[in-house]
Amino acid sequence: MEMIHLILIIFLGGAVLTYFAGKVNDILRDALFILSILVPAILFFTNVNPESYIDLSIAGFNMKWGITHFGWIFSLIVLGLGVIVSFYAVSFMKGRDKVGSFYFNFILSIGAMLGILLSQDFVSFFIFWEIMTWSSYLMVVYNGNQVQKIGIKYFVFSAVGAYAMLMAIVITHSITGSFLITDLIAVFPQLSNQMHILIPILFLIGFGVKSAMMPLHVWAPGAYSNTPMAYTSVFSGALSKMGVYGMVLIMITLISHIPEGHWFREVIAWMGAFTAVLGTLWAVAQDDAKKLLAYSSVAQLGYIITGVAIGTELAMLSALFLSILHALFKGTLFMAVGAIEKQTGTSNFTEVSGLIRKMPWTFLASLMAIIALAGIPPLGGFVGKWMLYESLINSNHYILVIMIFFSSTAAFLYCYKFLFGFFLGQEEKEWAHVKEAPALMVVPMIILAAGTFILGAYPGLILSPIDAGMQAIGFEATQGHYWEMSVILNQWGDQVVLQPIVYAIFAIFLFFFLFLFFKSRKNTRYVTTKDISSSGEVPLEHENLTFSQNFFQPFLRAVEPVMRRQIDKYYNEFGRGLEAIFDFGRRIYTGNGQTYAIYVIIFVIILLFFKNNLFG
Amino acid sequence: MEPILYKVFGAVVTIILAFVVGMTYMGLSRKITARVQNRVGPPVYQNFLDALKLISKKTAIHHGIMQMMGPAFFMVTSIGSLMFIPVLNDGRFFSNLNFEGDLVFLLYLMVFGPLGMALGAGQTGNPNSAIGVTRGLSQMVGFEIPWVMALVALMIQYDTTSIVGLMEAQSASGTWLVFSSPFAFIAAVLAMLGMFRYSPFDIVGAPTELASGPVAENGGKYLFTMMSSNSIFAFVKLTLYVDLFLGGADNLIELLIKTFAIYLIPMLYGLVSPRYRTEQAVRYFWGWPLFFGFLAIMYAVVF
Amino acid sequence: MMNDKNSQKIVDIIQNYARLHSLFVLAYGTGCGAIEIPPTMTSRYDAERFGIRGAATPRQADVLLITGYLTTKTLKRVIRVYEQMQDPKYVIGFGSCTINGGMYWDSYNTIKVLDKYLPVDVYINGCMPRPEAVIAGFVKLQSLIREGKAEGAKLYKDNLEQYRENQKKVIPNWVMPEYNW
Amino acid sequence: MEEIKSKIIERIKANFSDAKNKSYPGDRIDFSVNKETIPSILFYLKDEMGFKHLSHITCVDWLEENEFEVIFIIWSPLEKLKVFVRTRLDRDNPVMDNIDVIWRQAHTYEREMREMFGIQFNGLEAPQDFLLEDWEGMPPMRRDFDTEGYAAETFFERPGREDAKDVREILTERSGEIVPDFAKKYSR
Repeated sequence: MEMIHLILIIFLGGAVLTYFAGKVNDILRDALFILSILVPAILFFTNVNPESYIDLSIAGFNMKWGITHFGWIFSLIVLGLGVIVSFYAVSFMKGRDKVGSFYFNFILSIGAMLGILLSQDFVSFFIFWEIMTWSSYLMVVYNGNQVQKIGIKYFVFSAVGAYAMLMAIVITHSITGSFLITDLIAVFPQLSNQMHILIPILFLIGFGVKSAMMPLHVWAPGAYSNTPMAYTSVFSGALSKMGVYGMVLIMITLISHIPEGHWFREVIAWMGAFTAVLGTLWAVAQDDAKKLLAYSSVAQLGYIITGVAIGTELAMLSALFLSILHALFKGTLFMAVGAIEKQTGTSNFTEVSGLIRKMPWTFLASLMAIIALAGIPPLGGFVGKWMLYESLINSNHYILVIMIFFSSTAAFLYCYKFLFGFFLGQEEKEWAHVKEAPALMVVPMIILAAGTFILGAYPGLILSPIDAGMQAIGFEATQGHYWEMSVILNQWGDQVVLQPIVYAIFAIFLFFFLFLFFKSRKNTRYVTTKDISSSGEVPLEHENLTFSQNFFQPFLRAVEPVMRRQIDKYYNEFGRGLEAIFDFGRRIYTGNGQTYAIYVIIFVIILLFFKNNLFG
Repeated sequence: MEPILYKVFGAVVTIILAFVVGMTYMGLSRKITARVQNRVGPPVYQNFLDALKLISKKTAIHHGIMQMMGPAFFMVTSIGSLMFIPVLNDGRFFSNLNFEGDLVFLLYLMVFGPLGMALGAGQTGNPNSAIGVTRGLSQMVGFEIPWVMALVALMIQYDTTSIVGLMEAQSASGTWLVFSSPFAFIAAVLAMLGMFRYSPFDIVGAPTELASGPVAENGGKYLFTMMSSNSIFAFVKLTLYVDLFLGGADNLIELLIKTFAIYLIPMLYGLVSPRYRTEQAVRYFWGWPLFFGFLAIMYAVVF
Repeated sequence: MMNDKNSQKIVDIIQNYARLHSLFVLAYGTGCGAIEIPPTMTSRYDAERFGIRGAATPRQADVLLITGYLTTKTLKRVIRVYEQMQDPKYVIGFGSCTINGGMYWDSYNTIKVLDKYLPVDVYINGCMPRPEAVIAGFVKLQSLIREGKAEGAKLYKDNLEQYRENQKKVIPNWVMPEYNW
Repeated sequence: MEEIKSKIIERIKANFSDAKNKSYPGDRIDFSVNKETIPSILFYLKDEMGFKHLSHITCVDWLEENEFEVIFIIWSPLEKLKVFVRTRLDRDNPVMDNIDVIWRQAHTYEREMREMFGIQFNGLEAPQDFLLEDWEGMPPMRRDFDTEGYAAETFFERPGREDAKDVREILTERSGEIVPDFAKKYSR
């Protein structure tokens, strides 16, 4: 039996087994759950070689499974994040309802994502895509609240994307007679001009929905915040990257004859930049951590889309690097929110505050993830951001640079809001009982956060597989031109040498931290956050001094003109318009026999009229 | 071993230089403010006395580990960015890490300090601190945009993103960038007004409204660290402006003259200005400075 | 070496020099005296030339300037502010009201003798003292610091129980964190 | 103006039988009523006669008659007239109705009077402390409260001002006014 079959079978069987094991024993179920993700991951990374394919034929369709070098990058995200989150999920789901179905969907969506990466033909690609969509949809409605609003939104958008993709696949088949992706790529340059635009756009709609591109992002905030946090890490970290994966395939391999700077690419890049700016602004306005991270995910995906659309070597490097980094830090942050929600019961900034002394490890992980998200050296996010800016400047996209820079500067606002809202500020009596999350939840967070740190000093570790993957889809080798193990360069040869920077930063930080820590340490004692200079008043235990309402009101007032327009509204208007049309249609059926008689007469008259006119 | 020691020695000398110059400039600004207001004013070395007093003051309390990390983060930014900025032109002295990072890197490093300090302020739990921080971050989003536009204009005009490269371009063409790309200079100077946080952009510390904002709970060693890192940071920013727009400096005297000339701009502007509200400050930067930023980019693209 | 008596003396001299030339003042504006502070600080009298500068919060301040009568209600806040200040710290009582009650000597809610409740280093008398007098008071404080005699904080620490007793006599509902530095 | 004044007095007297009028020159009208009538007469003045504005509520301590007098001063912006409504309370049991439903700002005055004179207002919902903090014993604005004695007992006194004379004594000496006995006792 081929290894790929085995892996997919383990996923499928593991999902079913885990679901039924829950009826027998909880520990058995948890163990099966972890094993059915861990074992395929180990098998995949040890026994599956890139660029070796197997053919199979089912029901007359020729299929081809195997992993490309390019897909291998994304399999790192999917399986790496999946394994780490699965440990977290066991602890997160302890004592909740419907654990079995959660595990089932979790395993299934990981398996489906790997299946998407493995499938080299459109039939299996589409099937796995649908499995992924369905399992994630079930996760979105897992909590059972707001199914109408959020679940349906997600479902409708996914369906629209899927139909667009299906249409593209059918068109492809009618032209090439084959479902293989490579065939389409080979044939594509000879197609007519219409097809050159139509096929990529249809695919883009399909992938753009998953990667939450600008006009198609409306489902994302609700869906991300409504799923259990253990899954949202995967949802935002890995599942949305499937859209990026597809988009790269389209942008690069399908339309590789469209030169850089073509209007098609420009439009996508601008859409990405708008996604980034608006997503960031909306994230700043949120008071709920899940919503904030959801909008932030949208914004981060905007950077990635921009990078993909620009399509130079450096831009691709940065987009893929940011994809991996985004999986790392957004995974950490969603897990941290999950931990806080589990320990306190809420994820609202206006309610929780001052957890730093109660959940120090969660804070540490969040701090590192936030620094990576903000793109501050020496952590990994900086490398991706740097490469994105340099690629934009080098390829003459000056306004895009400003937009992206604005978005990532404004990102500091919500970064600070996240840290301040949960961990800093007044320690209230209400949260005095809160304890640190269990080790099984904390350790995965720390591991992922440490990943961002290592990649900040040695981006070459992950850039070399990315380089291999990019060479597989037709790019030049980039090592030495754009990156070394711990150096990043731009097209003009300007460099950032990360290693001494990291050392220097740490030396300075340690020096001053120790100076502040040890100077008159014996005479320094800790005082509570109630012991502050508040005009001589002594705040009482129950008096809440936390500042969390309207946190960035002055800023939001300044950007108000942009915020006033919501894309949501347009969709709602559209939906309402459709409803009105349907409503009108319904009115035709009055239920009165006389009216129907009139309809028949009118119809006959019209027929006669036509007959006379056309054939008379 | 020896090159590393040599480097560390050079770095320490740079830091001391930056500290002394920054502190003296702060003292000078107090003196000049006083003279403008028809006062005698404190002596020029007043800030050194303040620093000495602050460090000799006992610090009996802390609100948690982040309160210590906040000033340390700020110091990382100040000294870190100092390491990447060429102090003198030929790079024989004080060439600490000048060739290891470029402008985009520096931009990011420079925003780290406010964020770190904001975290430290958040740990103290004083609501005034948090309000000050939100104002400061909002203002930062404001002035970063024209500042980045000016830098992007320079980068595309000279096809380099490194500071050293821009300085070489100036010495090669024999003219300063302030003349060859004037709009970028205007945008950058307008952004600098916000960066230095003098009036009318002193909305962060606003002592009368916010009880000095983020530093409200910090006295003694914390305040000392913030004050010294603030003055080092002032030197960093001034030197960066001189390097980018005024052709750098060949010797220390020239550096002092040029940096002081730049320093006078935000200071004198601040002397005659009241304070803005936050959204007014943000919108100020998205008005004329943004316009000049666009002009600069267009100018750079055309020429 | 560091604990050597002579070197400690030199350190003290240097530290005192810095302290006396850099006084961060927290002006607790009670009563009518608050209006005397702006002229003291601004152009005409210019206290900044002595290194005197306003501080916004007690954590940063060296000098607590009490500018007038203190009601029992305000006294509670002033004590709190004083205890939040970090060593070394000084108190200046300002105006007759802080010395002997002034015109409020028979009021039911103002205290009359401040130094029973807080260790006052320098009193400035007058009703109200003019800015010249205020500056004279600061110069007196500076000379006390130079001589090492401004030890109000030490006095407070040593006689804390007695001070507490006096304070609790006029402030019945005593809710305050411990003072232990 | 005199016609309007007399019209108002007539209307009030017709509606409230216990209202006693005392005439003053100028724009001032003065009624004394029983304390039970206070809410209704104020309501009537506000809603029917246009006295929209509550200027002040104050209290006088008539120690000799063992009564408090509470005075409401209200103002009509239309007629440019002000009405004083007085009522007397028993000093031993000073209780009256709360009127902050008629004018919200009455709340503040009532809290102050409660604290300074000890007058209880039925249904006044407010924290006990207003200007004083943790005050126990006799309310300080009552005339039988011995301020000087309290101050001497509670606060420290710095020696050196024993020979200082009371300003009021000097003033009475200068003006040659004869001070009544009760004033000597209480007015310090």
